[in-house]
Amino acid sequence: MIMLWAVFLPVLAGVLVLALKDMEGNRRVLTAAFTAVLTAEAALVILAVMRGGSVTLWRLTDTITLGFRIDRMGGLFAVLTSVIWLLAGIHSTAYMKHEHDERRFYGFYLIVVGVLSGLDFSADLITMYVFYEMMTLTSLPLVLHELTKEAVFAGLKYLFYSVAGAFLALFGIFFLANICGDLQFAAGGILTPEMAAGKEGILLFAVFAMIVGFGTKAGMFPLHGWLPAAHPVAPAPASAVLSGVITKAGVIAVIRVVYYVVGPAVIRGTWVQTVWMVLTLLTVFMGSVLAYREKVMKKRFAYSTVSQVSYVLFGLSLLQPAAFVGAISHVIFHSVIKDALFLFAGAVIVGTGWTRVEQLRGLGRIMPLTLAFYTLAALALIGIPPASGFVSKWYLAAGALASGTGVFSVAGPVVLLISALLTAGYLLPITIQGYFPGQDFDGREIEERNLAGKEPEPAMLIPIGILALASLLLGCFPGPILRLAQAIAETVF
Amino acid sequence: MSFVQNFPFFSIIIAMFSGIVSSVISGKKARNLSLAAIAVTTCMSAAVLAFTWRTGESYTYMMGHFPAPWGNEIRAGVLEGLVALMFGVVMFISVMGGLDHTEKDVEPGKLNLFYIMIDLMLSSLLALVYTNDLFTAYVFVEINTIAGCGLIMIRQWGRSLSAAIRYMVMSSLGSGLFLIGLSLLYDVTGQLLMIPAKEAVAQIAASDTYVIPMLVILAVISVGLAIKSGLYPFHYWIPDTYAYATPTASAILSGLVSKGYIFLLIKILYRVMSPEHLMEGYTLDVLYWFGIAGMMMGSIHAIQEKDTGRMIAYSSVAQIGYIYMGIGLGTLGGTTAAIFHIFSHGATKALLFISAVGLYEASGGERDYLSLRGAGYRNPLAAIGFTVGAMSMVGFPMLSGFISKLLFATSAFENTGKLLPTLIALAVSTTLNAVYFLRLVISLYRPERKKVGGVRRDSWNLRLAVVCFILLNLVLGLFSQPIVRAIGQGLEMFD
Amino acid sequence: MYDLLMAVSVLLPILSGFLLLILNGPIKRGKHEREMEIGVEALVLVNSFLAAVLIAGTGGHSGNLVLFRLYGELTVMFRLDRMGSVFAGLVSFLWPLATLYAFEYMKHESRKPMFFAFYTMTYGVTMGVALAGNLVTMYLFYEMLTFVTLPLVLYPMTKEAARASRQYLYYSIGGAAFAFIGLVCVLSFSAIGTTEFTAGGMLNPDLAGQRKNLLLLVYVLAFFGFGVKAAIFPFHDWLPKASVAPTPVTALLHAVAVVKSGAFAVLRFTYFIYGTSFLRGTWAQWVVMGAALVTITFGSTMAAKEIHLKRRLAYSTVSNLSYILFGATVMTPWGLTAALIHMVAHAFMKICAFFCAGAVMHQTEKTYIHELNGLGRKMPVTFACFTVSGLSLMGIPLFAGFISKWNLAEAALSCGADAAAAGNPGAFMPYLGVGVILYSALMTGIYMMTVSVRAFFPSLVPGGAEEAAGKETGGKEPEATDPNWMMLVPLVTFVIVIIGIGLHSEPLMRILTLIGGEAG
Amino acid sequence: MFTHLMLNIEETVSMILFGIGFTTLLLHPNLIKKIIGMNIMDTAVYLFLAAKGYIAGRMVPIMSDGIQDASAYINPVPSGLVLTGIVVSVSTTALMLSLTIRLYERYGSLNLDRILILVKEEGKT
Repeated sequence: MIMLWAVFLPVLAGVLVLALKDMEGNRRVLTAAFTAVLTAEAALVILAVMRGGSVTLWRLTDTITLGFRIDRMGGLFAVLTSVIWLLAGIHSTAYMKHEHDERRFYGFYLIVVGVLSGLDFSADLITMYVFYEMMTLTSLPLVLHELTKEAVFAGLKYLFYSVAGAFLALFGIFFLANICGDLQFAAGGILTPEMAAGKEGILLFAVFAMIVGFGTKAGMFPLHGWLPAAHPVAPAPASAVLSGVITKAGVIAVIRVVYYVVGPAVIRGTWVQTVWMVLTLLTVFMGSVLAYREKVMKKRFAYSTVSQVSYVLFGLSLLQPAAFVGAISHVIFHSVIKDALFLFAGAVIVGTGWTRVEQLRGLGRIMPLTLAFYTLAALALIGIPPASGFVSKWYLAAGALASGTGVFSVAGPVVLLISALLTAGYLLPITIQGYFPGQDFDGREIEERNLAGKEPEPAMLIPIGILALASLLLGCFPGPILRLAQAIAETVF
Repeated sequence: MSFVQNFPFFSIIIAMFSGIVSSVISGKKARNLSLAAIAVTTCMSAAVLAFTWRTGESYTYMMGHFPAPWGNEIRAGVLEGLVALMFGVVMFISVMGGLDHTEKDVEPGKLNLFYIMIDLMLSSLLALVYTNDLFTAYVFVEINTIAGCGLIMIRQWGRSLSAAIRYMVMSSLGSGLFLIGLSLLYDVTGQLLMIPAKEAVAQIAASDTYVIPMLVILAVISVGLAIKSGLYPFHYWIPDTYAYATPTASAILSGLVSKGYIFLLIKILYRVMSPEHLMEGYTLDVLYWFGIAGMMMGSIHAIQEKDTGRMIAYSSVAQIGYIYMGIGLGTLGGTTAAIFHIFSHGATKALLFISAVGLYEASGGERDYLSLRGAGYRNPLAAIGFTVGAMSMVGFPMLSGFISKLLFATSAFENTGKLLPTLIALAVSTTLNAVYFLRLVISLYRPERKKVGGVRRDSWNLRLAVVCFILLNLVLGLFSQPIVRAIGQGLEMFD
Repeated sequence: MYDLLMAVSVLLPILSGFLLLILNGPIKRGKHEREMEIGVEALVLVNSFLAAVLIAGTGGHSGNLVLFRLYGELTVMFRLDRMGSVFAGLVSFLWPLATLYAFEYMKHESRKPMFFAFYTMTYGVTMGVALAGNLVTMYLFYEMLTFVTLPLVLYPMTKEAARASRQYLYYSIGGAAFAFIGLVCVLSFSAIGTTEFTAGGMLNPDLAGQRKNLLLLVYVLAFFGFGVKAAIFPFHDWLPKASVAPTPVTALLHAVAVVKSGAFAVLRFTYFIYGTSFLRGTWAQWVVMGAALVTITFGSTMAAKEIHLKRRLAYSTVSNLSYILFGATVMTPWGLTAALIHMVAHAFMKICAFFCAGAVMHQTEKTYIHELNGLGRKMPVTFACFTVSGLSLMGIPLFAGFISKWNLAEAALSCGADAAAAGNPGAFMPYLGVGVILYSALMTGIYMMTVSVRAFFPSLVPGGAEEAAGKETGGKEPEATDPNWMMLVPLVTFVIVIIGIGLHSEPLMRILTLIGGEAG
Repeated sequence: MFTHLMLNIEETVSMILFGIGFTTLLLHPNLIKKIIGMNIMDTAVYLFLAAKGYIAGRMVPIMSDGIQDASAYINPVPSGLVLTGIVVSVSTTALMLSLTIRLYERYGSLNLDRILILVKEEGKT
């Protein structure tokens, strides 16, 4: 029952917010209710995950039932989602002061978290697909929010890519449903060789279609094009959750397909695995390079997401326990870090209106503390020990070396390393130029606008702080997370 | 010998004599006489039909008690009775429907001339239907030609005259070929009556001599009659002829005249020629393919045509193609279908011509189909008549056209080699028919571009004729079974 | 008793339509429009009630009612079986609602009696298609349908309308002409001597076996012939053009009654005349399946390109109709079931979408998609309905469209697996078909969602041309609002049905599976 | 071959004449010549028939000198046909001539092609 509340409470609350036009004028009540619901949601999710269990929602047809079942994997993602959502939500109460249509934003923001919980709790592939589509549609207004021409185009791009990906995946679902009958998740997969007898070729194609299809949400090449367009145009808190959490919905979908339905054994050593690895490595590399060359701050972060989420996918594609642990932990770490980065960007935009990287010179004079948090997160993302990114990358690299995938077991770590260098290259200059603007920096603008020392308000700063510190602490004490990931890995392999 | 058996002869004579009498009486009286003659002969044909239907066999009627080969015979069976009945009915309605227009179009003093032509036409058609003698057939073919020409040229405008002369030229060519064919046949067989001629031909075929002369005869006769009935590519006299005559004449010419020749051809093919000659000589194949070409080309010409009358006339070319296609199938079913189509097309085409006249009237005499816009509101009945005709032409079920299409198609299954071409030709031709007929129908119901002046309500008899033709169409479409059975029975009696 | 009811439910609307045509003059003069509307609505309701009684009473097994004999074995005969019940039920459910909508939509038009006369007649004719007990009857009503709907297409009387109606006629008649070939051929090879629909086919196996290729060729011809009404490529062009007609016509006739009759005829012809066992695995199956797939691809791509709202929806119909045809060409029991569920689902989705477009045209006279910016705020209910129908068309779960796509895809995959197991060279086609369906779903997303996004989230470009224009005239124009109840009731009903089928399709599916089971 | 033709000289000539007449009727633009062509064509057929009916050394089939025996006379049927044919041909010729006169009065030309052009022009105005 609690898990139902965890899914439907935010959805209902969101609909209510959208429906109640009177709340437009009453910010205080609105934000209070908003925060309260988010907090309740986080609590509910944690409670539900602790309780576990399963529930059947609805019989869609005589063969398709919709249902929830909480396992460790879903629970992990759900908790992560709801906590990050809460933090970004708090940030947004401050950020959205400066935006129009606040109520609409809150409404959809709430709905999406409910939908995401549903996605994480899904007991079978079809339920997950239902929530996956819902997520696309309900998160669309967040992308569109600014309603500039650019935002609308980006929104449509987001929609079309997502839908295209979903339908690609749907092909696989159709096929799997046809040969398996029932698509309940089970660790290690439900597909037996007899089911696919005679149809191996199409089975592999279907699995590949699903990986690419769900990989769309995770920004995997070749369907990554929407991500750099859509994330930056959204309001910063929305960008944060889009980048930090919603991309992970693609990841969990891929995990569910590969490790819970098809089973890693089926694709190990096939062309699917090879192509998948190639695609992820390509994405990792390409994302970093593009991020390095990008001048707009949010876009740079978005490209960074492209690259980083593909670390996770690469880890998954190795089909190896250690890499799997690395991937799972990187999911968590990247969510935390990327949220911190985007929230930082939001704080900067609200505080200064600056959006391009070269404008950020001297930022240390304005918001030194915020910039410090940023630096912390950046270091974690690059993977400097003992920050969190290091742990996950270590496991990824170790897994790759142990995976026995021939050239990829070496190429993988190399690409990761190059990417890490590039990450340093595109993140650290902000810190450096922020604190050390150099001799030629006149700083007149800061003077004129009286910006010096103006840290963002607490509602913004605190979430950034929490996330940044978390990115450090999780790296220092990764034990619980790693244990959990290992436990999951043991079940799926 | 039953009294009824005299009726075929009587009906020919009545029609002819009313023509002769008409030459000395006034136009009005001639008109009444003509109508009466048509009515009486129609009733007689019905009686003949009933009689032969009951007895179940045909009979020959010797004129003046001269036996073959000198005598002159009439033969009547179910089929002859039926065809004569249909011709009579269509003719009566056409004449009745066009009464007013005839009086308008024809010079006052010459009205009786027109009705003389009608009477002659009737008598020659009946004679073509009933005769059992080839040379008599030739004579009546010529009478028919002359009467037809007279009907065309009675309307004194340039187009009618030029149409008439073209008609005459083509008809003369056809008659000439037909005549030389007869002469050759006579030369080879020494017979002019159909039944002995058939025996002689069968003997010749059995002895395997005179192969080439027989083929020539068959070809010459077929081509001669094909020219006269306007089979593609001998069709080019048709559009002007049909389109520019007075309504009655148009309806009769398009509905009946060419059908008389076709019926004669069918008779010659089945009652004189031996099956061996038909099959070996590819004559039927030639007719078949020309028929199909006619179906296509007639429709294509019709699509290019803007003048409504000419459009309908070109459609006749296509429909005659249907009939020849049916004959060319060379099966009993094909011939049945062809004969049924003679009826169906007679009823439909006459309906189209008559109702088209109503539409011209409502559009200030304009004949261009674009000028007929809105005529459907100004003259609803004529437009409904035209629509029904058009629907019949495209084979709408419950109307006569559907049944003939159906018969053609089912009969194609009897001839495997021609099955697919027939089916596809039917489908394509239907589509083409739809293009030009329904284009016009749509045009009828669109609002007019400018106010049409000089709208004249048409007379009651035109309307009555339209209604009658619609009913005739429905009857042929809904109660075709007995008619088709009668045709089949009649064809069996041929042998 | 029920047998007679069949004739009544077909003839009542047709005769009333004629009556209305005859009364045209008095109504125009006497201005008894209200009375006419009430009369028409009452009549349609009564007829729908009769249809409901008929379907419920017979449970999908009525006797044969021979009306008259056209020629020989060709009788005009009604018989209601389960599949007919589905179509009849669909039509009789939609008609009263659409009529209600039409009254409001046509409020300001002239020549109303004529419009409603033909509108009502079409009801009867469509029922005739549904109730037809043999191929001849079906052919008869199929042809009739062309002629009674023609005046409705022609209704605006513009040049465009005339052109559209001409094209509609040519295509339909041409299609019927080719279908006629099928009719004749079936008559010659029938095992029972008539063309009566028989679940599982009625060809004489011995005779048919001898002329297999001929029969297959004829099947392909007839498929395209009947398929013309279902807008199969390359005979689809009439459908987008015909969207010049008033929206109630486009919505009900060109998204449901007429085009579904075409699809229905194809289903009948495939499953009840030829029988799938004769066709399965032959070249004919792959040819027609290929045609359906090309149409799906083409239709949805063109829809995405089109900028006129109604034409876009019409192209969408083109593609969706071929989903049904694709289901038909799968030629398994499941294929038939899937085709039927898509027939039902698409009927509701598309009529809903068209009615929304019509509501927009009615309230604002806007017809192009780029004009719709921001209208979602002013007409929220309308656009919400539109969005639901769009999502359903895309095949998002929880909406009706998902159920039908699911079944189509599963049926196709099973078919492909069977064909592959049999070593058939065409086995890749069903798999390709699933891919094509998904491609089309994506295109559906593109062409439906852009409209919704535009309507609800107009881009607020400062100084954008349209925005500026809107502001200039904004003061003078009456503010656009949702239409009144006569339009909203149908819309909301459709949305409820779409979601209802999406959530709880089991009862419906059970019936359809039964149909598939007996006919496949 | 040639001897065959020479032996059947009447048939040969009649066929040649028929061809001439047919061609003239079909192709010659002048109406009068068309009519002449038609007459030649008909005459050719009569010649053919007469030749067929003729039996060398016999009498015209008109009872004369009281000879009752049929074998004394030639076949009467072709003669009858020829007579009938001539009647028909005369009437057709008369009709065509009258038509020609009408057309000449109206268009001042005997050339059918020209007349047709004139008719078309007349139709336009």
